[in-house]
Amino acid sequence: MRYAILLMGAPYSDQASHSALRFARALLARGHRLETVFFYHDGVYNAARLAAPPQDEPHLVDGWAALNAEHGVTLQVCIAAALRRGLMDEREASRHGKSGYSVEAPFELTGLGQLIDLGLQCDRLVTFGP
Amino acid sequence: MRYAILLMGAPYSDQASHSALRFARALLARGHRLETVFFYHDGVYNAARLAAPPQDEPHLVDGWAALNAEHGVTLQVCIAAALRRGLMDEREASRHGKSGYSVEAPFELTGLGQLIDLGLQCDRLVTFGP
Amino acid sequence: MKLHIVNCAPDAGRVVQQALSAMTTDDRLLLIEDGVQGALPSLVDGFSGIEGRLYVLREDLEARGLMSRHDDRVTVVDVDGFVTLTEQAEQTLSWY
Amino acid sequence: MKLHIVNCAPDAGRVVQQALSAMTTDDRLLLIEDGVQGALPSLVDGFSGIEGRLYVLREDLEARGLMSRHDDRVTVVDVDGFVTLTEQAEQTLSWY
Amino acid sequence: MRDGETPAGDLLVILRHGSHGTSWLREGLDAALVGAAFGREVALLFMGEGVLGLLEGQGQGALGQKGTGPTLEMLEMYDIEALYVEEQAMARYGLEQRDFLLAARHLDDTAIAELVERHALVLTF
Amino acid sequence: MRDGETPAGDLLVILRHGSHGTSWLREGLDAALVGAAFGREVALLFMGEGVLGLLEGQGQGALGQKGTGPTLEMLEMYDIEALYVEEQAMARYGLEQRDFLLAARHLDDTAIAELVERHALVLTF
Repeated sequence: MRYAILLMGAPYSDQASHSALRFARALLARGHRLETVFFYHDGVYNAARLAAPPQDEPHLVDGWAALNAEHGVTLQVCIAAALRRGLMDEREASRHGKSGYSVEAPFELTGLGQLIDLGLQCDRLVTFGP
Repeated sequence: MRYAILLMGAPYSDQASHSALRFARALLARGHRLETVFFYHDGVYNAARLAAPPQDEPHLVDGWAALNAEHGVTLQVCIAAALRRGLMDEREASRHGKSGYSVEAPFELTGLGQLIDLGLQCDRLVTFGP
Repeated sequence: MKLHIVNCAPDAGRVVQQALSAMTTDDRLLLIEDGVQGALPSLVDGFSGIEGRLYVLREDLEARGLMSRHDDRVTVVDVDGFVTLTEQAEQTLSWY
Repeated sequence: MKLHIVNCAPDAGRVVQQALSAMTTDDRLLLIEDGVQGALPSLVDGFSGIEGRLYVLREDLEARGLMSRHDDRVTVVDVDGFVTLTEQAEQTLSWY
Repeated sequence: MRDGETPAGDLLVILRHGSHGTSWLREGLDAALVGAAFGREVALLFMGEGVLGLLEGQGQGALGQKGTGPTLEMLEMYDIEALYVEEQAMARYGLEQRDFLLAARHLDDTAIAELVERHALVLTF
Repeated sequence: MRDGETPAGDLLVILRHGSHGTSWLREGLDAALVGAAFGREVALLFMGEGVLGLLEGQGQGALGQKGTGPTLEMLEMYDIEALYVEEQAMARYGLEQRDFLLAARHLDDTAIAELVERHALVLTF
């Protein structure tokens, strides 16, 4: 089946991100396809490229990137939710006249319309809230 | 009196940051001294230098910086909570071998011991949770 | 005397009960943010036992359209009154 | 048949009640994260009416030291079982 | 309006939080508006604390934050006319239809379960 | 131990969440440990869901996240010996002292209010 995940919890603060990553690995292991993880609300903080958790804790940003590298899962971050929270890629940073950036590939900033499309076009959309 | 504020809510997601900033301005207007705002848990996201809220919404990062500029309020961010969440200044970034940074002055990364000191040495510590 | 600050809706778990159980008989309780819902007549009974020591923040009532709807037994203060309450208390505790 | 997923403690507000009120008589409910507390014998009565359709995630029970403490009327599934439940349901709804 | 008239729709957005305290109401409404803008049939259910989001007389936040009143007024423009409110929550907060900015159909638990059942996609906020 | 024996202390940390679901328990414990490391007299009160944080047999999270068990075992090393637990919450979860990793004094509501009263600084997590 074609799955999508909607993640709305901040990393480290809530279990949501860990639950979502664990669920993603389990469904892929069962032979399903995971189209996209969509990050909304505080879930967008999962895309922070400078995250530096202690070495003995799971590194969520790398975990998501690995899903992309190994299984082609796209990582879509709601742009409106992200900009408010200080998450922007190089293109948005230059558009806002800021130096530096806090989001990088494979995460991509996108509109909320993508979420509605995913919800209606995938066989299953599973939400992980805070 | 000497006040300190402990802020533990993420900006935009919860009202906590708005409440804390409003309370800070009110106590300063009444002639009190605000020593420090200490950012812990998801409150550390208030220090994200790239935050770009829509123009018709309050800009919290700038609001905190203004408190520092106008009233000498120090803005202390718990370093352990910040690093996990992708918030680091230039010094930490270079220590972690990363390019770029997500926190800048007047926000300063500091240890949790500062919070305990503030709590015991200031006349009042007021906490704003998520 | 301590000031307890509650920012959660009465329906958002056991936060109100926790605050109440930590209060002594002269402590005060201030409702802010979504906590102001507790000042509605249909919910204010959840605070029985602290009559005269229950406060609610005007600005947060107003923003939610609740200003004319609160129970008379709750004292309305603005943010300056919030500061005053913290001056008068030896310590503040927040329940969120 | 839909799968409802609850990740909140029974004490964390009215989330469980909301999930239950949105369930039809063949829907299922899975407890994950802090929601697994609801499988404790002292709290499981909060789910009366959905006997046989109540599931709890093994990994989250284990991490919390609750594996041997849950009520027998709750079906324990691991994360593979979680995936299976989503396969069998037409849609999932999350209550958080 | 009677329950039986409710058509099946594409997207049901369940709103469980009021204005100002959190961003959930705004973010849920954004999802609904985007769904409608993309041509989907969208319904809204105000549940629990979410019923407070419908109140008349809401204002700005203390730092000038926008409330959700203006967004609610945009619903009609986007052809989102299927509005529902949890009857039990109204009773709990002591509210009646005349307290609300918009007309919404009152639903008991059975009707809520039926409403959820009729939608291909349900998002909870 | 009887209640009357409790001394006044510098810092009381109230823990209202269990392990794994959120970072509150860990962050609250960190504050307590730092306070003790700085030479302060620190007490801990496990309240509400926080009592579950004391359970024996907790493990790692599914992605290998550390639990709070190891941190709890450090409390003694930091001379944090004043541990309290809300009696009502224990009853609610059906727990007894023998279910816990550490010995803690059981408090009813009155005793909780007195404990809070005796501390110069109280932090809630």
